[in-house]
Amino acid sequence: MPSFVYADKCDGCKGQDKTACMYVCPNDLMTLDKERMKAYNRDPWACWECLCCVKACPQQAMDMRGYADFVPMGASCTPLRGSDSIMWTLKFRNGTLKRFKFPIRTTEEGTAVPDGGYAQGGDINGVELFTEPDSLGSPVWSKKGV
Amino acid sequence: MPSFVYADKCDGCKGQDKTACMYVCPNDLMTLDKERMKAYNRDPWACWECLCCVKACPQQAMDMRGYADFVPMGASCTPLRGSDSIMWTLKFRNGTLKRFKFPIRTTEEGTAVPDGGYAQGGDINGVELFTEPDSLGSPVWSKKGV
Amino acid sequence: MPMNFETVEVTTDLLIVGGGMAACGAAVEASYWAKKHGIKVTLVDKAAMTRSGAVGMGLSAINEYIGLTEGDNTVEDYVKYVKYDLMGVARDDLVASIARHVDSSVHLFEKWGLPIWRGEDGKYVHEGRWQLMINGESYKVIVAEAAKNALGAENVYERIFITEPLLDNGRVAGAVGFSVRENKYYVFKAKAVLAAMGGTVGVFKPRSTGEGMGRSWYPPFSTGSSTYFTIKAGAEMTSQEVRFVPIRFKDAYGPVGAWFLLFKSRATNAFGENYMETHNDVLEKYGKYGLAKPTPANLRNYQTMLDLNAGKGPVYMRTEEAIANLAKQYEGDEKAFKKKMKTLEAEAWEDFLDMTISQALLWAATNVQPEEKPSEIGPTEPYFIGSHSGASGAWVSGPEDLSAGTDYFWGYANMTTVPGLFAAGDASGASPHKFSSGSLTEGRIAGKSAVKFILEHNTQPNVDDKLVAGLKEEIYKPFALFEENKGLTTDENVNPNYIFPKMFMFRLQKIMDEYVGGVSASFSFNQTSLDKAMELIGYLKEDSSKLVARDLNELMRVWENKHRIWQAESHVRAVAFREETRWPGYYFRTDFPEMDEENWHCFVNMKWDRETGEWSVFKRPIIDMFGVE
Amino acid sequence: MPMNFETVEVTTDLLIVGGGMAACGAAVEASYWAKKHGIKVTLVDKAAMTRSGAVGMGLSAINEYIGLTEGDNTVEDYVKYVKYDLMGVARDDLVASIARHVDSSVHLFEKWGLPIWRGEDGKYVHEGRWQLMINGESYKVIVAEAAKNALGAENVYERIFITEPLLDNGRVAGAVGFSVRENKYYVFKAKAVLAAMGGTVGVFKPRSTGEGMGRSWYPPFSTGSSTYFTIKAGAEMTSQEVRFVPIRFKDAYGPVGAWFLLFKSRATNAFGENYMETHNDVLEKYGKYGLAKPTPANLRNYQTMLDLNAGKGPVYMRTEEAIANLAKQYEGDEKAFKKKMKTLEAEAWEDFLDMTISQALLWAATNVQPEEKPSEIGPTEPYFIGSHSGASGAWVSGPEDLSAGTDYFWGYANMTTVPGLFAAGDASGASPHKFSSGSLTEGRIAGKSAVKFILEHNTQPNVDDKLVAGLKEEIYKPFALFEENKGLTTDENVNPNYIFPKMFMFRLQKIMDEYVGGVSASFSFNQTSLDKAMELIGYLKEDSSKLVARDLNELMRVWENKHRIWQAESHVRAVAFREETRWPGYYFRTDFPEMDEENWHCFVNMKWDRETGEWSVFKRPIIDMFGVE
Ligand SMILES: Cc1cc2c(cc1C)N(S(=O)(=O)O)[C@@H]1C(=O)NC(=O)N=C1N2C[C@H](O)[C@H](O)[C@H](O)COP(=O)(O)OP(=O)(O)OC[C@H]1O[C@@H](n2cnc3c(N)ncnc32)[C@H](O)[C@@H]1O
Ligand SMILES: Cc1cc2c(cc1C)N(S(=O)(=O)O)[C@@H]1C(=O)NC(=O)N=C1N2C[C@H](O)[C@H](O)[C@H](O)COP(=O)(O)OP(=O)(O)OC[C@H]1O[C@@H](n2cnc3c(N)ncnc32)[C@H](O)[C@@H]1O
Ligand SMILES: Nc1ncnc2c1ncn2[C@@H]1O[C@H](COP(=O)(O)O)[C@@H](O)[C@H]1O
Ligand SMILES: Nc1ncnc2c1ncn2[C@@H]1O[C@H](COP(=O)(O)O)[C@@H](O)[C@H]1O
Ligand SMILES: Nc1ncnc2c1ncn2[C@@H]1O[C@H](COP(=O)(O)O)[C@@H](O)[C@H]1O
Ligand code: SF4
Ligand code: SF4
Ligand code: SF4
Ligand code: SF4
Ligand code: NA
Repeated sequence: MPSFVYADKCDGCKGQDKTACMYVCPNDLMTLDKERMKAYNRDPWACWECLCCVKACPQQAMDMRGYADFVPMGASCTPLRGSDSIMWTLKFRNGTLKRFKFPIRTTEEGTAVPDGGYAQGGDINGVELFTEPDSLGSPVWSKKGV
Repeated sequence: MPSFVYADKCDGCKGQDKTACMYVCPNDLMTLDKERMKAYNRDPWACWECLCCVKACPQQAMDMRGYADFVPMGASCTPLRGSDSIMWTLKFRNGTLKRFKFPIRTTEEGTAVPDGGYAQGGDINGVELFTEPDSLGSPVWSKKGV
Repeated sequence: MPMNFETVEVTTDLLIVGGGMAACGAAVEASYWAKKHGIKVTLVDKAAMTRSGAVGMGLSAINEYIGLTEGDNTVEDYVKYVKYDLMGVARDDLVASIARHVDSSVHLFEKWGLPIWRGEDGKYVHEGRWQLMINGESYKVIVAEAAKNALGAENVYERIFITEPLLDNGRVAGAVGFSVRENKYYVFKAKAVLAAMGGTVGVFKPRSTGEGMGRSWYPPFSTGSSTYFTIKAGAEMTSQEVRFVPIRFKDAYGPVGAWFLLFKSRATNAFGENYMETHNDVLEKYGKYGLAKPTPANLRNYQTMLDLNAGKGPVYMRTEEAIANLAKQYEGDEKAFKKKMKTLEAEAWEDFLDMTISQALLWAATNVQPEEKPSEIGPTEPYFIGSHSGASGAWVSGPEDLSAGTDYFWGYANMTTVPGLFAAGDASGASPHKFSSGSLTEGRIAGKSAVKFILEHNTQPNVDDKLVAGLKEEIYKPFALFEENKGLTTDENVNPNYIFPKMFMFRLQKIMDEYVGGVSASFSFNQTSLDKAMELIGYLKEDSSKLVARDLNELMRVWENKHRIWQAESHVRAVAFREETRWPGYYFRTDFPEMDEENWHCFVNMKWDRETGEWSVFKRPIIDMFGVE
Repeated sequence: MPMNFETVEVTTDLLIVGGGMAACGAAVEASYWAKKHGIKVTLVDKAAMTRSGAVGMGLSAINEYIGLTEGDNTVEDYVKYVKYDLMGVARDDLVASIARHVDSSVHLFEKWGLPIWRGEDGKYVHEGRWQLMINGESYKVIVAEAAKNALGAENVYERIFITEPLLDNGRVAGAVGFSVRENKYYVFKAKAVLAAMGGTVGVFKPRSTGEGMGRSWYPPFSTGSSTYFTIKAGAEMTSQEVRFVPIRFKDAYGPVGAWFLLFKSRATNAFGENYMETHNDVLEKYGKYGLAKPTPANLRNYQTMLDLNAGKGPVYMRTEEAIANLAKQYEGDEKAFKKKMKTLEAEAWEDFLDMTISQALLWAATNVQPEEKPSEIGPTEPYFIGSHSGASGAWVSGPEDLSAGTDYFWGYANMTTVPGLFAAGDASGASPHKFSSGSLTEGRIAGKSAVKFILEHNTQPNVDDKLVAGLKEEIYKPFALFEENKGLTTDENVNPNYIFPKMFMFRLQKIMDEYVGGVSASFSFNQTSLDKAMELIGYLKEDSSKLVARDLNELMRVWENKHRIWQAESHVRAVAFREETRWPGYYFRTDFPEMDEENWHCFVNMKWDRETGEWSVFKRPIIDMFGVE
């Protein structure tokens, strides 16, 4: 890993203004070659291998290959991220295969409500934050004697 | 250092088969871009900064700039190699200038005679090399008692 | 590059710079108070909030949770833990301020959708005393969603790299930056600004040399903007000497916390010795800090380094032993045993897959199964991060109820010494061990406090147009310089008249590595080497005017380096000032190898004067506020 | 890349592989005997002889000159110096064999046109006891000219990279390689072959990270071909554990010899202490070697490293003090003083300009004038070089008059254990301190000896056509692999199915650096770390089948790495076998930290079996041949 793009699978996110991989990369690495309508990682040396791009790609056109300068070849570690869970497929250098599935969120995409349903209130001059004390479940602590 | 080529001065050695810089580089770095008829250093990370190329360039089209990853900018160190001596011009970061001239050879180019004028002889089974003992000025040493 | 850049002006009340944990906390909190008081909140991030910052990849644990309601711990317990972990140097008020609210934020995370592990008893599963286990792959996605929902999409500016603060007569007035996607120069005018641009990576030479350089522990996109922004605004800084060197799984930097705390693993050296036992004696030298439980992070490092420096490495995390121990209780019951082993295996892999995917790949690539054989661990290179076990950042005011009447209070919680400029998360100093949850919480505190400041200073500061125009020219100068000079040589990569940001970064990293105690100097230095560092950093700063870029992405790299070098310089100045070795394991001053409690039980603070360009470095007292000594 | 490559066959009697100092010596000498006996000599060099090899940039000193005629020293004196410098481990016969002829070669250099400094008395100016000062900018140009004049241009093949030896039933039969300029595969068939392809650089991670990686002390184009070629031919190797770590001016690796010996400079640490004095006591542990004068090079390093490891660096060459001392005698006479200062200044700069130009630039770039301020020195990364203060290379026969009747003789001076395969210069082992003059001289000895071998085995060996065709396919496979796979991904730089030679080299360097005692491991290791190294080198060797290239230059980089990794592996096997620390300062085995004269006063030799692919590592005795104990 750095991330890479399979040439046959990438459709350049159908020529949209922002591709999914470009949109998401926290280090601004994924780039769309507009002539070929294919994306690529423009600076593998700066890639953190967070796989945000791989997880976001709607075509599963991306994967990672271990940093060539210290990771032995032949293994892979590929995510498939759904709306509530992620599935990982690990291939070992020696061929061993492992699969893991983990939950990723308990609410529907887009539905995170800032107050989390806790009672809002308080005073701009007080110590309580807007969901407190409800979200804390107890009064806000202060220095003894205050 | 690495070496570089001034675009306006390089004439691609007038389109000869081998350019002087290409001919000489011990690490095979200097390359002629045949379309532009200009040479360039194809892999600055592999350049030893021996300046063999710079010294060889008939157009004085080459120079070096300190390795960008540890040499502060603004200084230069430029050779001008003649047939019997070399002149160095050093410019310090703070502007100080120094010039040095050193001899490089005492004979005419091309005239190095293998035997150096020493008497040749000897026996393929003996210990003397072909110019010995003359070039040594004394008999060849051997183990005591041999 | 086309050379015309449109200027876009945005006028707001509160400007949140950054879109990470602290910024999201501020966005959620400030939006509430802003709506209530008719105030406008704008957020600007260089990346896309959904995955920006240190939590972008995910996390497998929440590292600050007090358990106040559960009655597990008190705020004072946490203050004590943190202060002792930092060898006595932390702000009681700031640590307490975050600790008293942090559980509230964690409860919000859960409501927003973050899966926090719960045991069969319904209680949170603790990794350690303060740490909760989570399924954190989408941690940042969820947090950013709440923040955006609070702000409204129209108030969020993404892919804009902020370069410089704007000031009006010593009060903050906004910030400028550039889009990394369009030819647009942005001028944000604001009544208050929150700096929350994270920590600094890449100051020191990394352990890896080639492509793998991106595999820093903390993200390569944490590039010192918080430090630069606050220093350049004229803010007083604190604890710039407190770098953080984490112990991590070797090469891919997978986390060790779960192994030490949850799996109760030991680490042993090449000779099978447990360095935490064999070097137990050295802890005594550090008085009450050395004897604290858990041992302060730097002293744990120190114990490891003693072995490594003696050539007793590699040091291994004994994963195979730990898993065997945990599964032992099910021996005899083959089915239960198998099930337990399966669970432990999944937990072990998830720990990496949630936050350091490369470590999982490295295991697969070297045929490592943690239940079968141990894996190597070791210290990384140094990082600057005020939110984890480092402490560098801006010197901020405590909250009124805790700090009033002391030198730690000047009116607004989390305000820096520059009126209107706030800091949180990695950007604020002397309040370590905030982690993700604490950073978000501190953002909330700062966000609320900034709204209060605005209400009490409700005028738009003046911004000098000429200055704004000058900054624009400065921002894009690397394009102009490249265009002017590129024709000089036949290969644009080697040119005596300019330097690319990549090489500039290598130059900085080499200086810091060799003279300021990076990996190849075994984290050691002395005054002579620091003087040499300052000489070379001086040249490098001069040469920063020759940085060039060929596209907007490279322009960002230029500015990252212009920011990063200030973190480097302030660090050198701070370690030079503190004439003792208080945090062996983070760094060693070989000319002052001992801890000197009498003279140096204090903060080292510093300030860069905007008028004169001069630095001053000075001491600030450590106040015991809650009887935690 | 077009995929058709012409096969060019060259049949000769003696094939000299390499065009450096040893090869040029062989060319000059062998041509004479060859002409006399009707034999054909062919030379093949990967570069252009006029500047190829380690002397291409020039040199400022000739480091082996005995002064036999002058009566300055005896051959035994040199044997003693060399053997003690290598802590007792060197071949008396080989060192003497070179020493007795070397003055003759130096005299030839002077006739060919090399300016050797002479004093007012007409005598050579000595840098030290064995070292002569020269104006050596064109040293290699001159030597190569003599060699070419001897050979005849038609017998010289330049720009052909030799990849593999050819054998016929255990006897050498030639070599194959490829042109780096044309699509031509070369098959050289010969009755005898001299391996003289220099030393090995780039096995260990360099100190520099970015562009400056090319600035190795020894040239980056010394890439282990000698080692690979001789091992693969089945030759017994010796002293593969004896790496060389020179002390050099920091970063640009300027030489220190002239400063220590000619200018009589001291070196002091950050605290002003002279480590050669303060650490004088450690020398006693090393018996007669430790007490030898000069102190063996590795022990000088060790003294420096003791300071550096204790955080007492930087260490400075006190150039300003040395120059002041030298000029002192002229004080009072202002004119003479000024003149002396001018001369000293020019000498100081020429020392760098003749052989390490980058160091001169670095001085200028940091405003250093050596008469004004000291400059930093320190150990480089490890190198493999049989001709300098290292000793790795092929195990060769001594000359009959010195070695007959001992285990050190098997018929032909400088022949390896493979019939017909000779080695000289960096390629031959256990005869260090040859330097430029000794390497050329050893080439002469080997050249003459090879002609003798040919005369006594005057049949052309058989070469299997199918094997030759297979080697051709193997050579160009990296092109094919690239073409087959490049389309898989959108960027050819990241592809799971292949690896580029640059990344491959980084991978090797990191393994060696961390587990086999490179810079970041402070030159230390132990059996556990060596085992890890072997595991990782094993993976890397497997992955070498996935190396790809895009042009002929990159194909050369592929093959350089395929060669280099054998130097790495043989080194690991040798240091693992020798269970002691004999050369502290070159490396430290932390599990066997002491010198063990009783068990390890011997050579460590090794062999790779062509049939089975198995390695054997074993001891060979050190014979005292001339009463030099
Ligand atoms: C990377 C990482 C981090 C952690 C861990 C492991 C790993 C591998 N561990 S473990 O070690 O213990 O394993 C933790 C853990 O498990 N649990 C935990 O709670 N916290 C952990 N952290 C620490 C937390 O992540 C950290 O404390 C917080 O994220 C800090 O928050 P904040 O201070 O907001 O920083 P940020 O990185 O999240 O956000 C920075 C934002 O600024 C933006 N930005 C930066 N520069 C900018 C500029 N010039 N202009 C505009 N925007 C600009 C960024 O895009 C980002 O939005
Ligand atoms: C680089 C360097 C070297 C020295 C020094 C400083 C510096 C900075 N110092 S100081 O330290 O003390 O400062 C010395 C000094 O001052 N005085 C001295 O006498 N010697 C010094 N050396 C040592 C000598 O140079 C050295 O001992 C000899 O050159 C060794 O001779 P030889 O073993 O022939 O190696 P070579 O590098 O010269 O030649 C190698 C040749 O092989 C070719 N080649 C390599 N691989 C090949 C392949 N696969 N196929 C075909 N050809 C293929 C090369 O092109 C070259 O022609
Ligand atoms: N050996 C240890 N003892 C106590 N706490 C630890 C240990 N290792 C890690 N931690 C803590 O566990 C959490 C995660 O650790 P890490 O993975 O090292 O970031 C942080 O709160 C650390 O301070
Ligand atoms: N990192 C820094 N530390 C201290 N002073 C600085 C730094 N960078 C710039 N300066 C000074 O700040 C002023 C403006 O610098 P600059 O912003 O680099 O043009 C000048 O006086 C510089 O010398
Ligand atoms: N301090 C020293 N004492 C004795 N000989 C040295 C010293 N330093 C270098 N030399 C020798 O001087 C020559 C050139 O040294 P160097 O520049 O280190 O390669 C070699 O023969 C070295 O062995
Ligand atoms: S997200 Fe996937 S399909 Fe879209 S441009 Fe990127 S790689 Fe191509
Ligand atoms: S893995 Fe992460 S850093 Fe690398 S390109 Fe993808 S999103 Fe960017
Ligand atoms: S030698 Fe000079 S003129 Fe000739 S191609 Fe090279 S740079 Fe150009
Ligand atoms: S300086 Fe030397 S290595 Fe670099 S390009 Fe020129 S000749 Fe080649
Ligand atoms: Na490095």
